Amino acid sequence: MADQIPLVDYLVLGDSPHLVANECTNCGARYFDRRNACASCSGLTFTKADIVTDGEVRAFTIVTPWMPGTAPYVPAVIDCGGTSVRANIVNTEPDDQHVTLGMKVRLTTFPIGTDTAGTEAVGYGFEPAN
Amino acid sequence: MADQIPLVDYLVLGDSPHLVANECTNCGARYFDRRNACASCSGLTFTKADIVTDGEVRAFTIVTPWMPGTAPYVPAVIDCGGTSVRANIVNTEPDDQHVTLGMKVRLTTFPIGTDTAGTEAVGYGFEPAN
Amino acid sequence: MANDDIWILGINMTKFGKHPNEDVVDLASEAALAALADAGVTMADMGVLAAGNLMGAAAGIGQQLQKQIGQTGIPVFNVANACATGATAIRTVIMAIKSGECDMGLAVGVEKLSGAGMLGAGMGAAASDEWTPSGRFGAVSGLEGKLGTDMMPGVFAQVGMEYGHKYGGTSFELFARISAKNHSNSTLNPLAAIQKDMTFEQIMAEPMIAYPNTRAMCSANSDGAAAAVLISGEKLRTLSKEQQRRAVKVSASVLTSDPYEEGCQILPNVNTLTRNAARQAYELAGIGPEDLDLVELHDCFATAELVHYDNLMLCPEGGAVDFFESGAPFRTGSTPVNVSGGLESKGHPIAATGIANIWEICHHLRGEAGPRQIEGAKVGLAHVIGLGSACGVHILEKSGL
Amino acid sequence: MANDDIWILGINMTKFGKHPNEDVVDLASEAALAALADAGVTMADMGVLAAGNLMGAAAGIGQQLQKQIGQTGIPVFNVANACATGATAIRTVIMAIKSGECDMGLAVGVEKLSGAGMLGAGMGAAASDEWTPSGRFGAVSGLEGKLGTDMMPGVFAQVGMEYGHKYGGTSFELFARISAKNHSNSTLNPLAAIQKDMTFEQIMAEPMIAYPNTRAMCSANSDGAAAAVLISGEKLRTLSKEQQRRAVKVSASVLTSDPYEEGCQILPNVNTLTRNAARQAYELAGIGPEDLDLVELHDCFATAELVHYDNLMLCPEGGAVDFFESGAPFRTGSTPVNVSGGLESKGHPIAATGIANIWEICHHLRGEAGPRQIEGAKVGLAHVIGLGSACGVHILEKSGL
Ligand SMILES: [Zn+2]
Ligand SMILES: [Zn+2]
Repeated sequence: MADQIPLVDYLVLGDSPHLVANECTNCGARYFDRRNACASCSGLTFTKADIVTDGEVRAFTIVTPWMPGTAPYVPAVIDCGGTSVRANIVNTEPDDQHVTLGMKVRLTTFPIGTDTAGTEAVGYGFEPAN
Repeated sequence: MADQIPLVDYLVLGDSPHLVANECTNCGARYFDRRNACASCSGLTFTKADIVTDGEVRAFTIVTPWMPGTAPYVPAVIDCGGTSVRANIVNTEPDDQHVTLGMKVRLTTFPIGTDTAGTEAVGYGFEPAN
Repeated sequence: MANDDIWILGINMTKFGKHPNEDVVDLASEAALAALADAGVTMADMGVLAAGNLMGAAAGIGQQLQKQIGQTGIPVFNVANACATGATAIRTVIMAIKSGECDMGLAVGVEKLSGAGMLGAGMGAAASDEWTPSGRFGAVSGLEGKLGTDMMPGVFAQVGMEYGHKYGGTSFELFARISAKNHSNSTLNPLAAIQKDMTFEQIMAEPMIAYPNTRAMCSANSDGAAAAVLISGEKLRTLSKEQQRRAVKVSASVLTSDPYEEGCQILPNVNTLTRNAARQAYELAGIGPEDLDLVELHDCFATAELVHYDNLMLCPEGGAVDFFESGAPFRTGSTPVNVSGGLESKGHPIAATGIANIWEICHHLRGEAGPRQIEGAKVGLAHVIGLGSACGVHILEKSGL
Repeated sequence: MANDDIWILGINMTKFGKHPNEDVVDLASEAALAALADAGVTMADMGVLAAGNLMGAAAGIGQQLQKQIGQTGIPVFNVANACATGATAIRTVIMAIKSGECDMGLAVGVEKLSGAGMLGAGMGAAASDEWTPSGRFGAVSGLEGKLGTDMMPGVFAQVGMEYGHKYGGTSFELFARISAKNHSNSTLNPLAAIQKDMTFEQIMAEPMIAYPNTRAMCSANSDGAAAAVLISGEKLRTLSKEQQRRAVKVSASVLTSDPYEEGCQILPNVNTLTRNAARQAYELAGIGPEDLDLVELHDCFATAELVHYDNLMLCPEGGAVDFFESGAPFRTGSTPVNVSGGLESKGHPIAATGIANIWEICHHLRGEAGPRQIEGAKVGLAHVIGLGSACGVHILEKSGL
């Protein structure tokens, strides 16, 4: 099996792929990016917090790309146990019959390409849980 | 002879090449660009004013281009009868022996290239008057 | 010496739309000279200039403009706040006057966008030969389309969907009907980029950009400029009766940014900063939403208009759908919203938008809005929001002088 | 309610130079958090944020910074004024305080430039297949190098040459000796990008960029950030004795643009707007140039330093060469100029520069400048100029509290 690298550094691969956030030790605010301080309380220390992989769709859209022949994609905000996560809804038809507000979803990962060194980049999305 | 086009629209070609300014009819301020109003008095009307072709160097520099093998050039401010003009000093060596503050110069024109339609673009500079 | 009493003495917007033969300085000059003429003053009277041009934010549009219409040596502030740039220019001039540094100033916003494609519709970074994590997410690839979207149409679509999820009652058709209201209003505005009436069925049949917003439900990229002359009340009272009569009182001028809330760095929260700005503005002006005779709000997308009914407290919390269904935001309703046609039809030359919406309100308060006049308008509110985020709210009142 | 009494409560600059592993937000965060710590306050105390990042002027550096160090919902002004951007951020915060809108605010300037090449060293437009006049000069080709130069090195070279033509006494060697003074000063400044002492002969032997400025006589492109916390005097008096003692009084804060004069659209006139700013600043502060214990002026090129001796009225009109020859602007002289090393050695991260020069002055007025301390410094002046043009002058005084 090829070497793998996550699309973003807050995606942990392996047997139980999941997301990990930087959690402010003072106020508990969670962030997925590299931090200088806390936007909520200006705190300077963070711990790592695993994010649950089950969630609920709080908002979504279906983007029709400008390039003809490119498939629509479904950006969404997923509520994962109280932490908002951003991702596409995948593994279902990109229409408002198959994607609905409040639907239950779960994290899934998938390859997004392989570089010249043979390393496979792996992204994540959320798929219907039922 | 090929068709000619001036490098800038305020350069008048022909038998007596010269520059022409937009002169504010209210305060006499002169500009070489397309105007919306007068920067000096906010006046809205302009007439054309021919600029004398003899002048004196008020400031200059000698720019060494970054690209190796490109010749230095000599940007200068020329006082043409009280109107400041911007151009390179040409037809002399680009060094501080040959170009000096206060030196007398006169307008000269020269081709800068020919396009695919055969039209020759003509630029201007100032050369030593003596 | 502070001047808490601020007025708009003159204001102007150019026609929005395509201006292929004018550059940004031409457009800014046109609006600025017309605003000065409208005010009956000149550049020589200005004590400060604040200007914005988002696409050329580093290029000093203020000084470029001075070099065309009057280099008087006054302080120039070039400002940028995304779609709230014009409102920020006005705020800056107001602060200069309030701080006692001058008694009159000029605010200008200008943009050239026609042909620029959908706002924010950029593609991600090109793939490199070897995956290399970079940036704050350690991303090995551009994330657009792979992990949601940063493009405006998708962001504001989700903003509307999130409201629907929270309070219910939304649908594709509802958003199309909001858009139809604005397109209908635009037929009365000769300065709008698009003046075409469209039914909600026609709007729904337009190409989908980001569900539930079709092309007709997105703000139209346009060229345009707008400018305003601000003045202290003390100085205004030394001018002619006619100038005093046409002046419009700035009862509140507020700028906010988005405070931290859970999820705000996942999907921009355009709600709380708007609500905060509105609350501050109502308090400063000493009026309530029920006193407003008209509102221009930032309908960059049809989905945005809905949430801002609520954010500006034009309805009870959660009541935006009912507010729309009641007919309140129509021209004939109790709180006409976007009688100009809104960004969806009037156009959205980014940095001009935050002054143009104030121009629309002034036009009505002065009784000069012609066929689209809201009769007897005495108080109006102009709202603008730029992602990032910045929200500007101005409450304006008819002169009693 | 106006506060005419404004103080700097805390201020910081990062090391200038190469920061390959930090992005602009990292640098801005470092300076902002350190300025807040220096002030003994937090983001929660700030009532306004003004920020500048010229290379990313449209991207909203203010909000990007908030999202890292504190989203408190306060108004954010993203400003741009070329090399005067940092000073404009400070001026904006001061106006917000003076206008009574808040009692404390944060100003931040940041830039990443290392490896960017010589500032403004752009090439003209590419030649098209057929000559097509375009732009305000109807030019059929890029004009750089064909009709003079718009690049900073050439522009400021001419500025110095023009002064020489008008008053005499200048030479290549003179400008190199001015530069040598600053490079010598930089050896005492650990935050300078370049801390290398250089003789004027060494400086003259460096590659010529634009006669008479060699590479060592040009400002060094650098990465860096600087930030300041401003406060009203009324609020300051409620804080601790230590905070009051270390606070620095802003006796004057002035921003000007270039007024029209013959030739000003041919070669930027950097003189009159600086003179105007200085005159206003001296009047506001109630002091004269002879009262200054040190000056940080905008030596973007060695030629610029000479003319600003005159523009800031440190010498009689036309007397800049004599002023330099007298030794006055050396560390040991009567009016030390650029004891930080100046832009030629300290570095010039554009939007940070207009705050970093104020930091240098504050450092001395607080008696915290270590080995490069100007003993007993009580009053200083910080000057910055951006082409376009904008000039910022701040006069600062040691706290008497
Ligand atoms: Zn926290
Ligand atoms: Zn004139």
